[in-house]
Amino acid sequence: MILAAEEALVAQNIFFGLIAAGTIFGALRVVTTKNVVHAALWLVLVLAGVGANFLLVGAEFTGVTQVLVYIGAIVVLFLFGTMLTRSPIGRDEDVDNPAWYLGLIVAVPLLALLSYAVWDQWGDDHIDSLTPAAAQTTADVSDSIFSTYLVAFEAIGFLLTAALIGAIVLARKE
Amino acid sequence: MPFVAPYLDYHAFAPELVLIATFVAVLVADLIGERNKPLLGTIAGLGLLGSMVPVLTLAVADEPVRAMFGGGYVVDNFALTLKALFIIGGYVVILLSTNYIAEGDFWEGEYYLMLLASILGMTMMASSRDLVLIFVALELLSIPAYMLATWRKRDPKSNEAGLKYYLMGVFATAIMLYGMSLIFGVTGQTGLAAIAASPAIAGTAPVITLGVVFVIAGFGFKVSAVPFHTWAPDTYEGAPTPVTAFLSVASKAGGFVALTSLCLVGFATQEEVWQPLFWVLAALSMTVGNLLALRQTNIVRMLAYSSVAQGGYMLAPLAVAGHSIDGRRESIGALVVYLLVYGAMNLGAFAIVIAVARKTRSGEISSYGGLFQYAPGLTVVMTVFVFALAGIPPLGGWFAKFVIFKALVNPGTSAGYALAIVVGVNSVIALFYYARIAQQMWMQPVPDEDRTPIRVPPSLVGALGICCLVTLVLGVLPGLVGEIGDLAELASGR
Amino acid sequence: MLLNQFLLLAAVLFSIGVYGVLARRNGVLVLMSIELILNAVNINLVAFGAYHGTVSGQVFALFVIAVAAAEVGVGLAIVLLLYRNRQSIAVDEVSSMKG
Amino acid sequence: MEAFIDDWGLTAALFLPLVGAVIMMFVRKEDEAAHKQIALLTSVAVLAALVAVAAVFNYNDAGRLQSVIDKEWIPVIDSRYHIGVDGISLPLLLLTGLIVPLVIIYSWNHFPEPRNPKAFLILILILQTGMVGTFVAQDLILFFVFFEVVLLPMYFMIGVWGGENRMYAAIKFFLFTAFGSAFMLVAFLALYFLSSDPVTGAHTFQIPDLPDAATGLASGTAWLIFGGMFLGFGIKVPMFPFHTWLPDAHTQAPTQGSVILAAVMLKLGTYGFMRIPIPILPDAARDWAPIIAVLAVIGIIYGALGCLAQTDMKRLIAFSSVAHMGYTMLGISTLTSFGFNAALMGMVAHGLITGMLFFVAGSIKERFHTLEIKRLGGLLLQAPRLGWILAFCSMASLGLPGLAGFWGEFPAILAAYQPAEGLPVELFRVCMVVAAIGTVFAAGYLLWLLQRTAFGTPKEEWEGHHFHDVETPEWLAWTPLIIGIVALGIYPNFVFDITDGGVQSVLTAFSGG
Amino acid sequence: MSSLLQHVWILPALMGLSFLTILFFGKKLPYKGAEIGIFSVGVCLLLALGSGVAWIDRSNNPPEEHGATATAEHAGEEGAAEEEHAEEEGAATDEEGAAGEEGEHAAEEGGEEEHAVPPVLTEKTWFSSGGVDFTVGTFVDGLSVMMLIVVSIISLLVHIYSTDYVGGDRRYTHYFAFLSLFTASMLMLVMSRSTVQFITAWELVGLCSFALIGHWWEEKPNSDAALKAFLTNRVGDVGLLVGMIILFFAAGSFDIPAINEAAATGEIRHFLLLVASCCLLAAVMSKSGQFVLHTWLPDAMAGPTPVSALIHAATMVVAGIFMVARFYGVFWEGFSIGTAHVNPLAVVGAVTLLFGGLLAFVQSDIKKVLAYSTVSQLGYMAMALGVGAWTAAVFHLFTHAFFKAGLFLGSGSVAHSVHSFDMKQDMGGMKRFMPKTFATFVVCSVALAGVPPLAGFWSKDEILAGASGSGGLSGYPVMLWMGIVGGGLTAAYMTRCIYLTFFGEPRGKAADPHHAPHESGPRIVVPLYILAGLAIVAGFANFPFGPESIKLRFEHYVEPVAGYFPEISHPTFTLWIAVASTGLALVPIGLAYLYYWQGRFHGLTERVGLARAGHTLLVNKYYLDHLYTGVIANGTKGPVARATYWFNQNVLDGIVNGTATVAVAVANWTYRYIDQGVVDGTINGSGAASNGIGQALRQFQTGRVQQYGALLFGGAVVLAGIFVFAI
Repeated sequence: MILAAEEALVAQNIFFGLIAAGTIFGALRVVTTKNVVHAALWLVLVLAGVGANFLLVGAEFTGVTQVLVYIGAIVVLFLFGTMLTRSPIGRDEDVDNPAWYLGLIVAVPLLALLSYAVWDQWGDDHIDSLTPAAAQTTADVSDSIFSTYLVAFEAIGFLLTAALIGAIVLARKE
Repeated sequence: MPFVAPYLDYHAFAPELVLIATFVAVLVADLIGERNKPLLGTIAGLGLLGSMVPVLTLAVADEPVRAMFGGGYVVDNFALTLKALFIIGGYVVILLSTNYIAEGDFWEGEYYLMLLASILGMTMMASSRDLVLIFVALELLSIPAYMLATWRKRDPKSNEAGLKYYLMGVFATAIMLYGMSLIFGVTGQTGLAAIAASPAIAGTAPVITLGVVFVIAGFGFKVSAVPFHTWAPDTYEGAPTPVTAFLSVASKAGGFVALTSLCLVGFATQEEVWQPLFWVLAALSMTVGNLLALRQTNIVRMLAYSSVAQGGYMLAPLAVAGHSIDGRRESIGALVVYLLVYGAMNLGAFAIVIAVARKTRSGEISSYGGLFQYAPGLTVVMTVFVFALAGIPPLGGWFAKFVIFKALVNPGTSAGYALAIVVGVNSVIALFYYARIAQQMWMQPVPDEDRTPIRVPPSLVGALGICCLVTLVLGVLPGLVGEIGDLAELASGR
Repeated sequence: MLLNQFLLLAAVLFSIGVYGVLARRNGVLVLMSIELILNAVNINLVAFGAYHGTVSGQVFALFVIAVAAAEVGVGLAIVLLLYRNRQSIAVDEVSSMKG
Repeated sequence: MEAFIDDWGLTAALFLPLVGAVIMMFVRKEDEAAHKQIALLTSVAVLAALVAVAAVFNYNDAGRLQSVIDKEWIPVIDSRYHIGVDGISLPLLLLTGLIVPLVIIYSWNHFPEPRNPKAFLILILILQTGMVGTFVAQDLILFFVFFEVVLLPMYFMIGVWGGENRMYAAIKFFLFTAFGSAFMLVAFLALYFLSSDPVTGAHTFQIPDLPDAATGLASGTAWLIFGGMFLGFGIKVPMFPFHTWLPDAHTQAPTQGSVILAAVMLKLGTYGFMRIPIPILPDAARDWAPIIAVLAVIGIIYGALGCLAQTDMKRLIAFSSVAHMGYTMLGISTLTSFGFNAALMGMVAHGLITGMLFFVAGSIKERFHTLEIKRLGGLLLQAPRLGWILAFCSMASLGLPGLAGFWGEFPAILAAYQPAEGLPVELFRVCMVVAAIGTVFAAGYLLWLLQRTAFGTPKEEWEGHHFHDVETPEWLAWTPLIIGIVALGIYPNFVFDITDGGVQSVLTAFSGG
Repeated sequence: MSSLLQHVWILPALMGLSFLTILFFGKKLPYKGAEIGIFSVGVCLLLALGSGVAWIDRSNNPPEEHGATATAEHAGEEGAAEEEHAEEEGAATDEEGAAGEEGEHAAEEGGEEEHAVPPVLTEKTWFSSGGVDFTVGTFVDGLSVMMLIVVSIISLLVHIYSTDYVGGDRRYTHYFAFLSLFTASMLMLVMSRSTVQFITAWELVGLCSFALIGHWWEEKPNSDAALKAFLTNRVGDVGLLVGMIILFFAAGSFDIPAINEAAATGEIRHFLLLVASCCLLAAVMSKSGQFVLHTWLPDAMAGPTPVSALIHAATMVVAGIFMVARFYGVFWEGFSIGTAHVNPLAVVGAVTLLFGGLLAFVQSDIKKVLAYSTVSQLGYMAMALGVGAWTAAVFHLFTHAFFKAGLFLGSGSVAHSVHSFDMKQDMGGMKRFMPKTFATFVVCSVALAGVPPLAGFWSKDEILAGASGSGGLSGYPVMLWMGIVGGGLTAAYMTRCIYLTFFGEPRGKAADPHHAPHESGPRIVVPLYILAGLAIVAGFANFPFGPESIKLRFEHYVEPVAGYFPEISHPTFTLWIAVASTGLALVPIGLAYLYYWQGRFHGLTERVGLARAGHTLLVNKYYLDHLYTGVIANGTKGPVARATYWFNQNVLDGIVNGTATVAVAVANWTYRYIDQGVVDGTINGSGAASNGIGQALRQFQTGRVQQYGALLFGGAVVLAGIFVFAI
């Protein structure tokens, strides 16, 4: 891996390094912490990190959406879920499976495989996010959604409706 | 780049539009008042039948292929055939559900909404030729299904079924998405035709292989291929039986549709990867499914493993689909024929399970003892279904199996022959547990000596009638379905 | 920027997520781990979109975000239902059906 | 009239039973008399249709398919509704046509537990369709379908109306046969794809066209295809070592089932050999013939040994089928027209004789509620007519000249002396001698059976019991068979006349015969 | 008359009809069917005699050879197409020949050696299969005609005899039905034209034998004997089938004359003929009770005595001999009888004759004595054929039929009276109760013993002469001596038999005061007289001396002179052999005679000194017993005979019965371990294995969703890994 010559890129790379480190650390805490509420908060860190990554490659709209939807909605959902299910707010020794090692057995080879594959394919390929031609504006995104992906957009509307109705049915007390 | 409004062919969308209208109608009717409850099923059913109308008009229309969104959404004969399957299958499920839902303690209106949403997802899936669309359609058909599996809210088994189905579904989606992202990364395209046309995907690279395998693995969950099948028995057993019927037929068919269009259109050049992969999955599915089915005592669980095995048979033609245009035709035809026949016979079998459970309140195979003595009609019909599933002529299943064999033998490769032998051996193993059901019904005494006849509600009779008729007619005159299978040519997208 | 740095980050997140879904028994934590996985995919998609200079990656990612929201909603509903019936959300205890 | 019979006779014979069955489905279960009448009427109508077909059959041209119907059936797989008779199928068709009404007559007051004549008779009728269909089908797929159609009714017949261990026997029968058919189907398909019409290059499932189409097959492939069919048919025959389903099935089946099984169903396998793999794959047949011959003679001796070891009369008769079908297969394996004729004669004779033996065994079982040989004895004193009929059938079965059985056995042995050109003569001669030795065993187990059951004095446990002798339905059902056994024994040309032409035409590839 | 020869098929047809009539209507008839049988056999006898006359006529006036050959061939060809036609044509030609040439040949009786007498052949196609015509037809020559007559005579007498003997039996009607069937089959056998027909008839007589031996099947020993007879014969039948098949392929025909002709002219390789002959020999051994397959014959005595007389003495058991005579061309070439000095047939015959003779010594059952005697005499016949003395063998068959039938019927007469066959326990002194039976029995015995001038002497002498190699035959010296010794044995055991039965004091049942033995009725005695008469005169049929019109008439008429028959030489009367054999026969008879005198002497003493009567009798009886058994039986032959008997019962019979036991044991073993164990076990085992694997696989279905997830992810990783790194 050779760092690009341009200073801006150096800055970007440093920035990326920080974000990545934070994201990975956060992710690790999410899956290791004994405290469910802490896990949710660590998750916020990860989600933010991912959002930052989006910004880094110039996907502003997606980045914003990430923050709004995930941090704004999903994490709140998690917190509600945690409270509704009366999970212990503090430490809970009983959050892992007895067979937790299965996760390691699967995840480590998986990581190796994925890394090998992407490394093999893309080696030193660069993303030229700074060139304006490649910039993907929010308008482009919306054009795309309302032309090529129109059906998918409609479908997701129904998906959300159905999920809403169903989730209400399931979750409501009777 | 100015926005160009996409071309919309409303005729091509008509089936989905009718479904959406039905969805809205049921929603509104449900909201209006309690007294509409009994009507909801009827509305949903009528809506489904109504959506068959545009399917038929599309089928007879001159234009064989209607492509939109740059080939992302295609209505061809393949899509139409499967839409018809989803819609009719959905209709039968509604027939199965009517009394089940009304008599149990269920949320009726929402149930039909979920069902309709899921069916809508399937019909979209049949036309989807774009990774994004396939993903969304998959979620649209899956998420309501997760909830349907959990619909018997107070039954811990139903909870468990839903939880397992949901989690496994999400895991599989995750894998599939990762695979899709890799494919997208290699080609920069989401449209299947464009992916296939991309020079980047022509070669062999670990990442392509990884992408293809992950995508197939994701759908392998949907079609409950071993080793991604583990949810199936538990979910089938725990979910409300009509939902199980729905999952085992429609949802599985949805998975096959996606697999077919993905592999035969999108990954057409990667047959070196997916052919052997399907070979392995097919062989594993039928063998493991059958062997496990041998040991089951619960009929639904047994049917679950049986459907795992059946899924294996259906995967088999895909293992030889890439050899030639001819082989591709044969394989798609075989798969479609199998799906149609399988739909009829499996729905029928579940219909019987529902009917019998009305009296016995049990899913144990032993509760079927002596059924012939007090419910001869049901027994005969169930016999038809189980032996059709086993592939015994002249019941429908034989032709389905036959076309599978034919597709496997057609290319003349040793892999094809070997898989044909595996299918053959497995049919025999399968025979054992199918015959065991027949044995219980015909040859065993009634376990509790309770010989009160079973009252079968009309909607269930209707469902049984449809399934039985289809199973028998397709067995004797398989030419009908054979032609449909032959017509169901998959347009590679324009 | 290298494409791979994003991809590797995604791979790591993905694997951590996989570890999480397999090792955690608390239902809510499992759902959180799923989010890790989906986010990994999103990183991939967006990075690839940028790499190829197409918006499709972003659009795909947006759809994934939307779907993820729906999934989490449904998942929490199921976990809630589970809790209501069992007073526990330990998913590995939900094993009455097997074999 | 003739043209009408030519066009419709076979189709009528094929589907009349189904029509009868459907009518019966709409008759109330309690109305047993109506069921019996409908069933009998149907089967007699089928017999009439078959006799009509036989009447318009041109015996001078028995090698040609006659009464051919060739209509579209499943166009997508090139499979056609193609039926016809020739000299090979006609005798077996007539046998089927004869046996079914007799079985129904016999059933008149002999319904096995748990009775239910409606279901029982419907199954018999469906069975008949399958059997007739197999003998007339000229399309591989059509053949396969009918070949399989017989499975289910028989499965239920054994499983529902059978003896103690019926479920085991039924499933065993079912699985064995299905196992073979799976391989057979793959072989059929391979044949379809690998052969092509020498002129047009088209693939075909039509049996009459296949011998020409399959000439270009590589020998190894042909060998494997033959092997697949060998499994399918060999299990049905059954040949050693695939025979183990047979004793169980026969023993547990109700009398009617055993009779149909022995009289007709076993012939589906041998008929299949003669109709499909041998004419179509002559070279592979040459390679397989020695294997078949050796298995056949092993079957003869093995079946006989099996018989000697039995303590149950029905099981003994069942094992004797293994031996008898061994003679038939030996005849077939010679690949000579002589051997084929012998095999056909053997099939018909075995159908009549073993059918009769099972009838008798059934009647004994009905009277004594046991078939355990050591509890029987002195049948000739208890029910003299029944005893004499048993003696008669035993004699016929052991191949006494002058009765039908001999003409299946002796010509088969004779044919083995000089098999078709290209076959290992020495091996076949050894087989011939072994087969001839088998006749001693046949006499041994049958006479021993006779001695232990019919001769001597009744056992003490039966003292004071009165056993009614042969009753009217039994007479009605048996007389045609007995007459048939004697008639064919005295004038075997009844069969040979019909078969000769047909046999010659399927064996054109083996001019050596 | 001569058209009768064309239509001899009427005889078996008539008997077959009789069988069916008796079977279906017999019980309703006044005499329960016996009358039908007797009438039919009577007609048969007349027809047989008529055909005899016709044959003599034909022999004396043989038709033109070419004409006859043409007829035969022509009939053969035409027969395939048109059955009736062939018969008519054959008949027409025959009439023509007879009419046209009668005068011409009347004067040339002496020239018959040169002039062939073609047999009368008819043929029609029975059925055809695979291009092979299975023909049936009649093949009438001197041999067949002679057999027809013998069978008819004995059968008629047995029928008549049986009406009394089995009168009142519960299966009386069945009995007569089977007699008819047997007669029909036997008649068919002797006139068979084709080998298939021959096999058919051969099996049918076996069936009748089975049915009649087992006539009283309520007792297990009887059905055992029947089974043994049938099964032993089946063993031989294997040889018959194989032999006939070989001959069919060698000669390309089922036609017996054609086969013989092909064999005689050397068309068939010698090796094939040898194999075929050996195979056929097995059939002879079983059917005609030759050593080692003879053991069924004594057991067959379990059947009613008239049946023994008919089937197991006079007719069926000689079917094997008849077959050799019939296929003499084959055997002649196959065993090189004309040139060799030893061959299997002769050896088997010779061993059998000695063996049977020795065994007859130690029997206490009168029928068993006769049975072993039959074995021994059949050995003579086989040996005669083996040494090339065809005429002698056939002639002995002819004479033996009469006196052995007479003996059996006589023994039956005695047994009928005392209700036992045990000479030692239940007989003795029967002479005084049954003088007529006694007289006929003695006559027949003497004939059997070979005392001139009774029938047995002439035929046996001819055999021995044949073995000596006189008249250009190749010599068989060992056989000659065995034959002579056998003759002595015959006389001795018959003497013992007569002594035990008719002399001495009544014992056991014979002494039962409530049921004193009495002479049998006329239906039994008259047949005995007739047979005794025939035993006296039959020998003169082939009187070796005198003018042409008397000398060797039997040979002249019976021995075929045709292409299908090998050119054999004829033994000439040899004085020293005649003297030696007569002498050997007379020694034991002389001893008996001595005893007879002493018995009278003591009888006189008894009358004079009444007081000592009982004691003297006892002593003398003891003494005479001792004399007889000491001198004759125990002295020299006793130990031998006993050893032989031991060998027979324990080794041979043991083997025969043991074979059955072993077969069943093997069967049981095979069934239990191979069939149910290995073959079926494999099947069931694979089922169990499937179930077991299924059970094992269930362990993976733990019910824990995350383990499922691990499998899902793990599966994907493993599959992907495999495909990534392997492709």
